[in-house]
Amino acid sequence: MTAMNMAGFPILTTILMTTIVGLLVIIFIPPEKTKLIKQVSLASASLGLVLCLWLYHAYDFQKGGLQFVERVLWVKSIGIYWFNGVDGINLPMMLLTSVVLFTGVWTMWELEHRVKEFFALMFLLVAGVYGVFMSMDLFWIFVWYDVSLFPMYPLIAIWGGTRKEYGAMKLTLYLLAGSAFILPAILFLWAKGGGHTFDLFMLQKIGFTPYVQNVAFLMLYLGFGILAAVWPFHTWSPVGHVAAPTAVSMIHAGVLMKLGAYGVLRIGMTLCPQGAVYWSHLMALLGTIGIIYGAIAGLGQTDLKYVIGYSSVSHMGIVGLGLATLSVNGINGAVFQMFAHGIMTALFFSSVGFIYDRTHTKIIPELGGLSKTMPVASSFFIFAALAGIGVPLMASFWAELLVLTAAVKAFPVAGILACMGMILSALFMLRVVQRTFYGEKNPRWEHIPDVSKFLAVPRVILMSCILFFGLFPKVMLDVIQSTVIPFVTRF
Amino acid sequence: MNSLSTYLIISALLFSLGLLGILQRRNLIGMLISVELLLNAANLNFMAYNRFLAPDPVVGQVITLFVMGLAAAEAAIGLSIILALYRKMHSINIEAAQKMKG
Amino acid sequence: MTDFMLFLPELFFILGALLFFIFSLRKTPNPAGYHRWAVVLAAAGLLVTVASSHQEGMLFFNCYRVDLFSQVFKVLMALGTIWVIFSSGELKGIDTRQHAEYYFLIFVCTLAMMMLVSSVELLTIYVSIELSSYSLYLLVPMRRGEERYFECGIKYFMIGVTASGLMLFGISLLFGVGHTTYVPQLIKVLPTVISQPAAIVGLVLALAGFFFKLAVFPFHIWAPDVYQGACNQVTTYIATVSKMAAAAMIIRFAGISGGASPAMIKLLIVLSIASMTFGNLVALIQKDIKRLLAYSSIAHAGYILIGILTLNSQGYAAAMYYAAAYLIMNYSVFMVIMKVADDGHNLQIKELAGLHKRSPLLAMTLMLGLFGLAGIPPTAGFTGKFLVFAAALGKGYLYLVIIGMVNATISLYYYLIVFKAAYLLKPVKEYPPVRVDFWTQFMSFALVIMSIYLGVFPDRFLSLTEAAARSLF
Amino acid sequence: MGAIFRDPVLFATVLGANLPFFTMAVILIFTRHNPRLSSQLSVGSIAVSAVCAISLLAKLFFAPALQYQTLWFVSGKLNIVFGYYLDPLSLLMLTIVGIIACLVQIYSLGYMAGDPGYSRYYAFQSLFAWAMMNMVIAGSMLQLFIFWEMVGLASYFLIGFYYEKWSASQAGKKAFVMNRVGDVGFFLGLILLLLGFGNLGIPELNHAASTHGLSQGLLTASALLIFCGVIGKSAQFPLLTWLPDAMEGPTPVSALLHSATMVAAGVYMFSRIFPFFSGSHDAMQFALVIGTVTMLLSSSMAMVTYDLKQVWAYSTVSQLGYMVMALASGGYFAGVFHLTTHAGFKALLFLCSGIFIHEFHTNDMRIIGKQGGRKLKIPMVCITVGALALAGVFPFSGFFSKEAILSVLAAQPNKIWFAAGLFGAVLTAYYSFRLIFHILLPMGGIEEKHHHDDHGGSSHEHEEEHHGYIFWAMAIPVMILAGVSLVLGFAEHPLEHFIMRSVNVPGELAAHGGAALQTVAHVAAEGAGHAHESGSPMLLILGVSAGLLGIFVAWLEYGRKGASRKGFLSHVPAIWKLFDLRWFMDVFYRKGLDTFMYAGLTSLFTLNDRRIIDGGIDGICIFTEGSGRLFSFLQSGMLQFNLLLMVLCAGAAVLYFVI
Repeated sequence: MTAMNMAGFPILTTILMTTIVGLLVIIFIPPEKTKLIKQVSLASASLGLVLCLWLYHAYDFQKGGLQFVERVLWVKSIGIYWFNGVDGINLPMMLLTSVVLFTGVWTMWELEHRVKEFFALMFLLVAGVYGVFMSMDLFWIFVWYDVSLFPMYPLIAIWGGTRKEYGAMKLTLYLLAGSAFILPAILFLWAKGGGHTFDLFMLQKIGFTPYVQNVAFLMLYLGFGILAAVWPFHTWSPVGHVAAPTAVSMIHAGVLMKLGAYGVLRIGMTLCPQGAVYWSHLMALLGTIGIIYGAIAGLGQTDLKYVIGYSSVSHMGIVGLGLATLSVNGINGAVFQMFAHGIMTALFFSSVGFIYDRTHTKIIPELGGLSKTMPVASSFFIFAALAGIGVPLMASFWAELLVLTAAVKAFPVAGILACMGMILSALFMLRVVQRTFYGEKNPRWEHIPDVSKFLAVPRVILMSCILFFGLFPKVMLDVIQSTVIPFVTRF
Repeated sequence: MNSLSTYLIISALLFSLGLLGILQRRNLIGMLISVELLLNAANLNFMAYNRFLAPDPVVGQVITLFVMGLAAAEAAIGLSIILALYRKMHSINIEAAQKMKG
Repeated sequence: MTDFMLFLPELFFILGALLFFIFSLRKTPNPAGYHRWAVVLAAAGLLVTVASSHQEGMLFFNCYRVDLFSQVFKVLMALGTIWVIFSSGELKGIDTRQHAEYYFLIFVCTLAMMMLVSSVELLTIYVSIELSSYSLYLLVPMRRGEERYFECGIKYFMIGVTASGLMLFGISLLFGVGHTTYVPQLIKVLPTVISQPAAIVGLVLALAGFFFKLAVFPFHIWAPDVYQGACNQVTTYIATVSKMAAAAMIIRFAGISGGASPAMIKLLIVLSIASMTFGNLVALIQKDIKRLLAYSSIAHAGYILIGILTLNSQGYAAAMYYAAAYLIMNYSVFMVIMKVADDGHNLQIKELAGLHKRSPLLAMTLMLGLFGLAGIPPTAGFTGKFLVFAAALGKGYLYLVIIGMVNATISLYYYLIVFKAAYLLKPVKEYPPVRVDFWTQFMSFALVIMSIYLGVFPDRFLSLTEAAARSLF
Repeated sequence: MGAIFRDPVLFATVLGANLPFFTMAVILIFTRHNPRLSSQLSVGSIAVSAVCAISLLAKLFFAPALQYQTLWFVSGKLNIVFGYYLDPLSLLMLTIVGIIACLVQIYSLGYMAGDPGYSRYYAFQSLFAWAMMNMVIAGSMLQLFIFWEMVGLASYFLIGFYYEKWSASQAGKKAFVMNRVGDVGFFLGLILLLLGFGNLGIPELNHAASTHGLSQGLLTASALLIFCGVIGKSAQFPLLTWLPDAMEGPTPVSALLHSATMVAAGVYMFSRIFPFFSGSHDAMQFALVIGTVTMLLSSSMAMVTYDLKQVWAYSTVSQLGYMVMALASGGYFAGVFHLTTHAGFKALLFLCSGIFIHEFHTNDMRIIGKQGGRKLKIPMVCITVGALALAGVFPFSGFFSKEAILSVLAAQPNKIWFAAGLFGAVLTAYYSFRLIFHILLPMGGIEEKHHHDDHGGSSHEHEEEHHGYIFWAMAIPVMILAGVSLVLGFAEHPLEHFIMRSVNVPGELAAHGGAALQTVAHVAAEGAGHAHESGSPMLLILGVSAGLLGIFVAWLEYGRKGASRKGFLSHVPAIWKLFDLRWFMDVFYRKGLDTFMYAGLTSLFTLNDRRIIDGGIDGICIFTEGSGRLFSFLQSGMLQFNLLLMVLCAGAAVLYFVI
């Protein structure tokens, strides 16, 4: 677990720095030079993407464990370390982040309103996300976690859509209320661990008493669960997504929601294995309710983004259920689902964003027949919908397979109910597809141009990601399970 | 009669009277006087403790002297503020000053 | 000679005060000149304070202790003073004839507070507190123009003297049970007599005076009116420098209550929770920024108390860190307020509308200040909160930390409202553009960098505060 | 990778099965705006696939079953294997799919000519061909499931091909969702097996079931669950209503997907793991009941509809019911054989109907008859051939397969299944000839109004010429299929030999595959043996007479001069309505979905989210702000009130300590 290669090049910090340097550069560009700002953004995002791809490639999954470790003592007196590293769990997340950021920046190419601030905030947000994923120190995880949350407020409130100020305020307060549980839990563990280290792996060796584990795990689960849209803390997801601008929705639903599940996995289940066992039934219950509830509630929505928001609730339920099984397959599936869902939702939101940019509505009954006028844009959405349904040979199918297999074994009733969710998700996804894209050609949208080749690129990248990992899940699962197999031995 | 508790009781009474005055008087001058009572209660305490208990008899007396000096300054400042208030509001009733709240 | 060196910062401020006293005697005021003088003097004062920051020793028959703890706070106060004086360039809230008096009182007040943090004798403490209070009593009603705010002066005075009366009475009782007014001795004696009612009453009443300074609930009642009613610069001074002194005093004095009395700790916990909750809740409904910040300062007093009530060096260090962070971020916010309301009027939240266009730099400074106050990383405010909570959990106060975090979430709401005004709202009428000179730009950058630097690299400053806290024991 | 090029069999398999996928990708990405090129690409690739399939069949006709596999990924103890399994059954099915898909695509060149979505059509056709072929030769149940879903996806797109039409997209959605219902059962069954048995390889499963390697409970449970998949895909009761609706798609699609191949996938899967199923008596009985009910119900529905394609759709459902009955009663070969012949003649029927529909722009058999449907000689002859095959008239292929099924049913101890089968045969003949007579002998002769009169002007000549190309593109596949229907029946014995042979499989595969096939042979031989013992002449007579009886009744009512042409069911309107509304199944589903799901749960949950959860949160916010207002009264303007508060608090603290 503690393979140290301190001497090596600090690749992780470099990845983090791509966003922070990008942010600083953007701050010093005059706001009128929007083109330049966008170019700088894209350049730094693609640098991050390249580095993450290289990282993914260079990670040795035969050896497994933590690699590319950087560890520096940061604050002596209470034991904070600048401690970064990747293993099979956060590596896919890093990749996801870089892909979504890259495509997100590209998607926002047509933005004209307060460009500079938008990209600056977006990079701040993503810096936080990278930070959470790569840090192995509780202090930094929390710092980056909060850093990634609060830019949501201006991002939604300034560039958002429906009821943006309400949505922004609600989302921000809701999510930061979650950290009202996380911070005490982290400090609680730190204090119970002797109060001299925030290093995740040093704390892991301590072995907390069952009481401490149960309390801390519950707090972490509640705190992070809010971000992971665990039922019944899911209502910010539809409201927030409806209000958010395209790229923000992409990053938020695609990456930020994963932070929640990742936090439970990385902090909760690592430090409190007994607590995880103790609360696993609760997690399974809430996960299953999320799957079914999200799908059923999604059936009745009339706003495209509401539908996707609810589908996210449902899909994140699968992640929750997978984690609850505490088994290799369940966690493999959960992590894979986090990746798959991230890419898929990003595609969803980027297509909806395009439709909204052109038609200025995302109310389903007002749309309809879009396939005729914008076949390419429609096909992106339909593709995402299929991925959401869990059509085989798309990445999320494998994830669902693994999670459900594990779930049926660990919690038969929950597993079977979760399978029923597959029917419901098909029903509501296809309903949306039918009402939005099929049907008579709508004269209102007749003269709307289809998505241009330039703007199609990010969507195509996302689509190919889904397909690639659907066809070759091994590429990801080998990496994931190199970490998960030793991980589950402690339950 | 010449015991510590007598002085303490008197000072406690003075203190209570001062407090009551502060809370009850609506006239600012009256309130200021009540505050002086508080200080004097403390002074009495210092002197009494000094007389009966303290090993070094100077301390209490010195403090009392200081307090008296400060009380004078306090009264001066207080009166000047009250005077200024009176010029603006033509009243030295505290009820005239209750616009800021919430 | 060494004694003289130990007292150098104070002497310097006495000198400044004297100079402005002389200025105040002049018939024809020269505000710009005073300001230049004041800036130069305060800057020199800061340098002197920094230069003498590593001195240690006792003065005035051991009534006056110069140690790392006091020197750190003196530096912070000198820093706050120069900031306030720096922002006093357009002192529109005060009659030009009174500018010299204003600077005089500021210097006196700083001097008094510097003495306060070094005092280890109840008498010295009392005298210093009174000296600083008297300066403030006079500074607060100095405001010109705004008739409706005049009442705050008398309120401040009345509450202040009542509190000091209570404190003095408390001190007299402490003297009675402890037979001494020398704090180090008192600390030794008090745990043995803490069961006596007189000791308890004395302690509670004496603490009341300090809590009054820090504006802890229920001794906060002056804060909203004074913040709102005093002119912007004076409010800034009260909100920053004065808070430092109060925090320092409580830290020094908290030892007296002694770890021996769990009931005392309970009291502190209750006060801290009450302060946080009351401050944050009432701040939710405020419209005037300064009044809002007053309530926020009440809440922050609660956070600082969390660090103090651990009664160990870690907690004190955290509280000191928090106080320093609070100084920086609070001044960031106030500087923006003073700049935006450069005619000295009271700024309403909605007047910040469109600030991001009128002055992006000020808007950013305001944003970082607000987020610091709200405790969002990577600002110093967050790290301070983190350290304070860590210290509390080190003692096992889990529920206190949870309540603190819930409060932080509530507070986020009103900080976000201010933020929203600055970044989102479209101004209803055309506000004049904000003039930002070079020094303000410089100051904005400096504040932003300090805030983030302290937040991200807390190690060095934290070891300093830890050393300072250890010097208390 | 290299292995693919070294082994010609593997190469042909991989190439044949996957070429259409690349065709689809190429069409969707590059040649969308060039319909001609798209169609050529697609037809070309499916032709290659068909050739590959045929040559594989020829090459491996006498060879043992082959299995290729590669480890796809490992997760925990789960080994997911990807591979191909080539045994007689899959080879036969591969050939059927290849040939029919090829013919249908050729036919579509004419049928779909000029359609704006021409390229898209061929892309989805290729998608289907790819998925179907991969499903057929899948080496494991999981892989089969994956492509099973992909086939469903292709079906969704093709049914909803005319997506401007609301009903079409609705039908596509319905098909997908109903299939999903079955698939979830299938999926759960697979998970159960995965957990209980740990391996989803088809030979391994069959072997384990036949050697009692599986516990009976697990076997029955998983078999029943997997059978849900069959119910969905092969439109068995109670999920049968999506198939008639699926006729919203273009007719060639109906021919290929919704009669010949895709819907038969359920039956194919049943026979694929037939030994596994036959390990569970209960599951087989259940399947038998379902098959019988389906067969009778859908026949009844076919008797009342006037829509050409609907008739064949219902008929497809009922024939699938037949196959399930056959398989469920142990008639492995009978089921597979009927599947084969049915694929041929049902495709034929649909394609012929397609020609009529294309000509007359209507689906109503009465109008087609009136407007001179019988003037189209080639389709008229061919459709009659198909109908005869469907009715089970000698010497058409349907006769042989139906006889095989009836003989298996007769061997069942309970004769009710046999009776139901016979009754079904009567109904089949009745409704198919009802249709034939409607077109062939329309009431009141033919109205002398040819549809070509609608056109005219300068484009007439061009139309005519174009029409020729279109017509022949459609006619040639039809004729080929008619020929197949004529001769296929006579291939019963070689086919049986091919399918049933117990092979000496070399290597480790012999252990599983061989034994599995032996079981098949054993079970089937038992069934056949019974059949032969119970007297095949008797059966023959019964079977033939059932078909003839049906035709006769149809002639009485629709064919002879002066017939009422209403059908005996019109005398009982209630029953007519019952049949016409599909036994109220759709109404039930619709109502159920509307009231329970949309009006019930969905609105409840939405309301819960808005009012209770969101409302609660907003309530907390309002409460917080309200308490802020409340607390702000503590800060009254009155100085002495504030002082009192302060003193009281201090006093309270003092009291607390002192007491």
